[in-house]
Amino acid sequence: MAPFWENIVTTWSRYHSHYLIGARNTLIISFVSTFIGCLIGFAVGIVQALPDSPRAGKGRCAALKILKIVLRSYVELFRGTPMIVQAVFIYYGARLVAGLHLDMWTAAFLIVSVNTGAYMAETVRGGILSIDPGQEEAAHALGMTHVQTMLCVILPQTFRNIIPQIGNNLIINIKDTAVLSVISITDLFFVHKSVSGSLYNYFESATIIMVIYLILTLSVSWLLRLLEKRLDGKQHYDLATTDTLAHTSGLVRYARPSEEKK
Amino acid sequence: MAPFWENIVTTWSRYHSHYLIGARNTLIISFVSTFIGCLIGFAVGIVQALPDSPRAGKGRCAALKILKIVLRSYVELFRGTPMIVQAVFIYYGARLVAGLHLDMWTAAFLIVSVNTGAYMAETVRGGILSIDPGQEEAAHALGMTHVQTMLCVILPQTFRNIIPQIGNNLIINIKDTAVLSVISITDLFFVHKSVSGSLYNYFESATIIMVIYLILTLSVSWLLRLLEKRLDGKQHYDLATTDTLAHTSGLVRYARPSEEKK
Amino acid sequence: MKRTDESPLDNGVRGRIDMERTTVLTVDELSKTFGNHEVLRSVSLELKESDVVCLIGSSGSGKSTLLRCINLLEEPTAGTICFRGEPVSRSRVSLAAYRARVGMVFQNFNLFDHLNVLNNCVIAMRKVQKLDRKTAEQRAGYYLEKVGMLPFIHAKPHQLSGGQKQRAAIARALAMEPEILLFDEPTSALDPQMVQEVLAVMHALAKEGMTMLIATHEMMFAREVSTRVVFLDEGSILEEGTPEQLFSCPRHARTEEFLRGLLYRCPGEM
Amino acid sequence: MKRTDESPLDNGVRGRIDMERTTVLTVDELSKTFGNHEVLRSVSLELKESDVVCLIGSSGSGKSTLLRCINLLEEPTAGTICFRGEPVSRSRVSLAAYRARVGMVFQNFNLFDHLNVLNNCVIAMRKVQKLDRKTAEQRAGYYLEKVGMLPFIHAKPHQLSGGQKQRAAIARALAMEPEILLFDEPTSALDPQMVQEVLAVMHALAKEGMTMLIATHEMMFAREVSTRVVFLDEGSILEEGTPEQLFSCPRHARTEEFLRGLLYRCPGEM
Amino acid sequence: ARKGKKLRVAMECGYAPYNWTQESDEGGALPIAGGVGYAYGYDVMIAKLLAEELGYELEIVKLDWDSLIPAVQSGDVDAVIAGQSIKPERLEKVDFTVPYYYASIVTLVKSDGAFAGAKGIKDLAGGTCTSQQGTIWYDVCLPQIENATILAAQDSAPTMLIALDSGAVDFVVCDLPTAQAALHVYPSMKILDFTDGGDNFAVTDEDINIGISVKKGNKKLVDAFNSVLSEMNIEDFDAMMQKAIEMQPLSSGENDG
Ligand SMILES: Nc1ncnc2c1ncn2[C@@H]1O[C@H](COP(=O)(O)OP(=O)(O)OP(=O)(O)O)[C@@H](O)[C@H]1O
Ligand SMILES: Nc1ncnc2c1ncn2[C@@H]1O[C@H](COP(=O)(O)OP(=O)(O)OP(=O)(O)O)[C@@H](O)[C@H]1O
Ligand SMILES: [Mg+2]
Ligand SMILES: [Mg+2]
Repeated sequence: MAPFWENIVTTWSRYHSHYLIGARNTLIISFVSTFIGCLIGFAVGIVQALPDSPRAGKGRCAALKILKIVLRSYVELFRGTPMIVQAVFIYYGARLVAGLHLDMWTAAFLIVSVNTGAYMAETVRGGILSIDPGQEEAAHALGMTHVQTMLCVILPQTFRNIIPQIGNNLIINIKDTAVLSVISITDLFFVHKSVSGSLYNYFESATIIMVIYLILTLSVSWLLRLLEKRLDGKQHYDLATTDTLAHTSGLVRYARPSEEKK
Repeated sequence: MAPFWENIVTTWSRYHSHYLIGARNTLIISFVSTFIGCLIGFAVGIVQALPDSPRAGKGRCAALKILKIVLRSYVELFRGTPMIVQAVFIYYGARLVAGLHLDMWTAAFLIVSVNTGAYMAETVRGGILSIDPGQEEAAHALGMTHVQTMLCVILPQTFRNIIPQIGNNLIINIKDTAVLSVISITDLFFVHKSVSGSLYNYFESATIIMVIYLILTLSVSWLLRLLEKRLDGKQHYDLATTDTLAHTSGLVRYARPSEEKK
Repeated sequence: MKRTDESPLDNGVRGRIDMERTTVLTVDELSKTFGNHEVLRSVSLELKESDVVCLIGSSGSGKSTLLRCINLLEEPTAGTICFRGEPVSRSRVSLAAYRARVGMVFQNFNLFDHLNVLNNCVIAMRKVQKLDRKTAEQRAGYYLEKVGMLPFIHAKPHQLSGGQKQRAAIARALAMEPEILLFDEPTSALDPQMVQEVLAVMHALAKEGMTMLIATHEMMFAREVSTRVVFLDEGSILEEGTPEQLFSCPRHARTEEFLRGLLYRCPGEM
Repeated sequence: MKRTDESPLDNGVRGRIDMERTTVLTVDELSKTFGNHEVLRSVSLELKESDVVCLIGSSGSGKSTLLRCINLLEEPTAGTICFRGEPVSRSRVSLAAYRARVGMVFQNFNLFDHLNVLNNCVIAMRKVQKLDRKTAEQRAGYYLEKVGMLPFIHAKPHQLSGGQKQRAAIARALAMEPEILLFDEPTSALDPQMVQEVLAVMHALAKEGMTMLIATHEMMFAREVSTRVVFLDEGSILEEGTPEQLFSCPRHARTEEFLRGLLYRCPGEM
Repeated sequence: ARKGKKLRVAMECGYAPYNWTQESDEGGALPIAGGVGYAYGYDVMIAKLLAEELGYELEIVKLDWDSLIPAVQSGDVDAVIAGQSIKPERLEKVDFTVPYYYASIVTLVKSDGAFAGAKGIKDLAGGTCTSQQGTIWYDVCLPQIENATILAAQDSAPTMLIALDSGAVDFVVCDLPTAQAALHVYPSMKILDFTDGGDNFAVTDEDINIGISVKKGNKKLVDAFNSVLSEMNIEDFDAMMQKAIEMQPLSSGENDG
């Protein structure tokens, strides 16, 4: 096994800059796309959660229905087909059929975001389902619109619950950017393929990228755990003292309008 | 574009049995592995949710801690590295180093299950987090052990909430079985690769597999939506009539033990 | 006895505006069915400005459902609801506007789990009434102080006791300064002392002309606070009248049976 | 007045076993701190067989926390809890066994959301007490009938009214036939008639020798049901005694202030 | 004594005309072990020849390109016949036979493209190009073009051709058989062969020769293979390749259509 470790060292010393560039590309694409994908997922989630009640006017109701069908198709289409094929169709297909020249980076961000968005939409749907309906009722009773309810009440709670899932998606993306090699993006896995394809040192090169992948994904896991902890906040509250009260609530300064009138 | 559709028809008529067998393999592996993966995920989730309180004895506490670390490493290792590399290491690496000859199908189920399990473990963790802690307290107050609480109270509720996520995982698996081509498993995507490599008709073959993938994933989505509906149960309850009461609760036959004694 | 001194029945406001009071809320022939379970049967109700109406009735008689229907949190099966003479529109925008003018305290509080007490009160003021943070916090502080919740403004709901949650929920509804308040058992988790304080708040609100509809099990609270009591039985209004009338000499046998359960009737009858 | 006829103070049981009653639960110097907020301060309490002790105290005084500590749902910061003379072991197995012998009704009910009323009652009997389905259902039916919940056995918690949830929660705890029952405001969502019925159930249980610890805001309920009343103030026991003693002539100024809030004191004082 | 012994040979079965998958055993194709369909092509012809001469029972294993090397290294297959070129670095990991084909390198352009008239690699300067991953074409040839924008390599021949067809690149570099296969599908493409012009890609013979790889140290098998291959010459190989090109499914597909 000694030559195995030796080979790893030689491979690394010859190609480390390639691996590092690949890792950088992987990281950039997966982070940015996961972020955009989350936004898409939340947006789609909000619309999907809109009740198609007969309360809204006929026209609005029909429009909403169509929008929902469109979004549902988007989710099913992008979730349902392999990203690598989508990449070929979007990048080369658009060029062939419509003469549309997408920049390969634009295409990369687009494809991964749109895919993540499709998965996130389902994740968000599940997350919304698991929030106590009483929360939504309370928000409605206070006069919030559906969008306000979602943005201020439901999604913040959903967000905290689906962080483990966002972690999953980010990690999936870190690995799935590999398929972007079809549109000429050099990601970490692609570097491994090139190196092992020319040197025939599959196991050595694979060990190197596994370590890099693990470093990336462990950092991501760790960061998200931190975020979870922060969102959970302090376990105990501080009793408000008169000082903070005077500052924040300013109870001295407020009087009911009706009292003022008197 | 006419030749495009014509080519699709010729490709299909020549290779349809290949596509169908590929789809069958894809379906079998992804269904079985998602099922096993869910079991793994739930099992890991239960253990991870065990409180490492100082209540248990010192020894048990340490054992639990070690088990948790092992499971956490499992999750991070398998989530964190590309499945294709895992496949090569497990199938060829085992052979190379330990002389272990895994059957390729066994290896396939093993690899996909273990990967799904790692993702599901995180999903389940998120799902458990989103269940009202009052549910767990109530179960504990009734004298249920942690495992009983999990199996009878928490996981059934978690399960319903993470169905969208299980759907995501199943769909991911339907597509990710593609990497098993490195261990000679002929899945749908591998058929596409062979056909497009033999006929140089990438777009036509890709269109065919996209349609097949969509049929598979739409069916899966639809089945899971059905399951969600069934689990949600009837929206309204029936008032129990005296008939059903006499049958189910048998109130006539029960008397407090203490009363009986008298 | 305190009651006779402070009951809104006898306070100045009511006498002053008496007949010219405008109608705030009209519930007309409201019905609600869950599956084949008729929960509300043709309930009609009118609330005029500064009315304080208590809904009483046994568990499951439909009190909460009635309040929730008024707020359109449940879609009524039949019947109409008019607010200030206009039927409550079903289009989404004006529905939100209507709800902003109707305050509600839920039986199970429904505080926002992710926000602390202060932000629970502030959020709707900022998003719905578009107040700036400072004004909103001042107003929230004012009402939180009234229910004795100022020390707990930084606590999250899960860190509060039952009574504290209830008071926070009351403050949240009050802080919106709505035109009518729907209370679903607003004192169920409160100790007698706290009940007195909430009662004082409500009296003050009533004096200022606030209209209130209160579902409650505390008959003595109902007696203290209300100008009218409505007895709901199996989804229909069986009897209504002034508290004196209803508690002292109920007209229906069912009402009497219900009130017989009451541990402590009015002193005169003991 | 009903009270004098039925109060457990005067019923046969208590007189019969009087002095030889065994101690069921001892709480010794229990303290609980959340962060820097001292919620319980050296609370000591002893419950003998067939004792019915009511915990009263203002909102946030620590009643729920005390009950939850007894059940070890909250880890006490200091102090010990002994059940039938033995300190409650902290190993997980015997903890579950201990909890199975101690029933608890939560302030916010905590019914299992995914199970209907019947299964809510049945599940612990089957899993913890290993009863077969039939026996368990019969027993559940018996207690559900006592609280008038038989018609609702197929309903899921979210379909129930507040009072119905509370009654289901009571039935669930009773059905386990524990040796001691901890009730956290068991009548907060109930109408007077239903309170009477629950009172009757508790009287019956007390007659059979059940030990109960009840946190409540309904002073009259406390008065009716309890053999002893404990007044909790800011986390410490300020005063305890028989209901007569405590309600009629409280020793501390704070107790008196608390009770002054009470709308209706015992008739004699009105 | 070797009679009946199995020879497991791995290839992609998706790289016409070297190897491809077809629906029947027409023309002498062999069933794919544990998979679907039949494999044929130049590589299969060579494998059949070797097995026949050496008395093996031949089994064709279909594998993804990425796992061909791990498979032969771990002993899961005995040999890989998949158009691999023989490079010194590779010889450290596996053993190669003598060449079984001499692949001349050509440039593929679109006939209406800006580089259609190129006469040598100088004329390709400044173009955008790519080729297949892990090949001499990508690693050695493309860098010789001045100012070329070399996009990341493609992982298969079909996507490489799509890149050219869609206009994402101006030209690709590959070997003659692949280019000839491509012309069947993309009639708008054109092969540029600089072999005679003198301004060709500078490659060693070693570079362009493709061989059969076996597990490192399996001297016996290499020798056996070499004993057969050394009896053949370039003409034999070319004749076989010609036959493969004629038989490849895309040719017959055209005939069908
Ligand atoms: N979503 C629902 N589906 C089916 N039945 C429901 C639903 N919500 C309420 N009910 C039923 O409607 C009836 C009235 O419920 P409601 O909550 O209005 O009672 P309530 O008068 O508020 O009682 P309580 O005093 O106990 O709170 C109950 O029998 C309840 O089971
Ligand atoms: N998890 C927690 N973290 C911090 N503080 C808490 C937590 N749980 C309870 N408290 C605080 O402990 C105090 C006592 O709460 P507890 O629920 O015991 O009161 P209680 O006597 O039951 O009141 P109520 O009658 O309103 O139910 C309250 O001030 C509450 O804010
Ligand atoms: Mg109610
Ligand atoms: Mg409490």
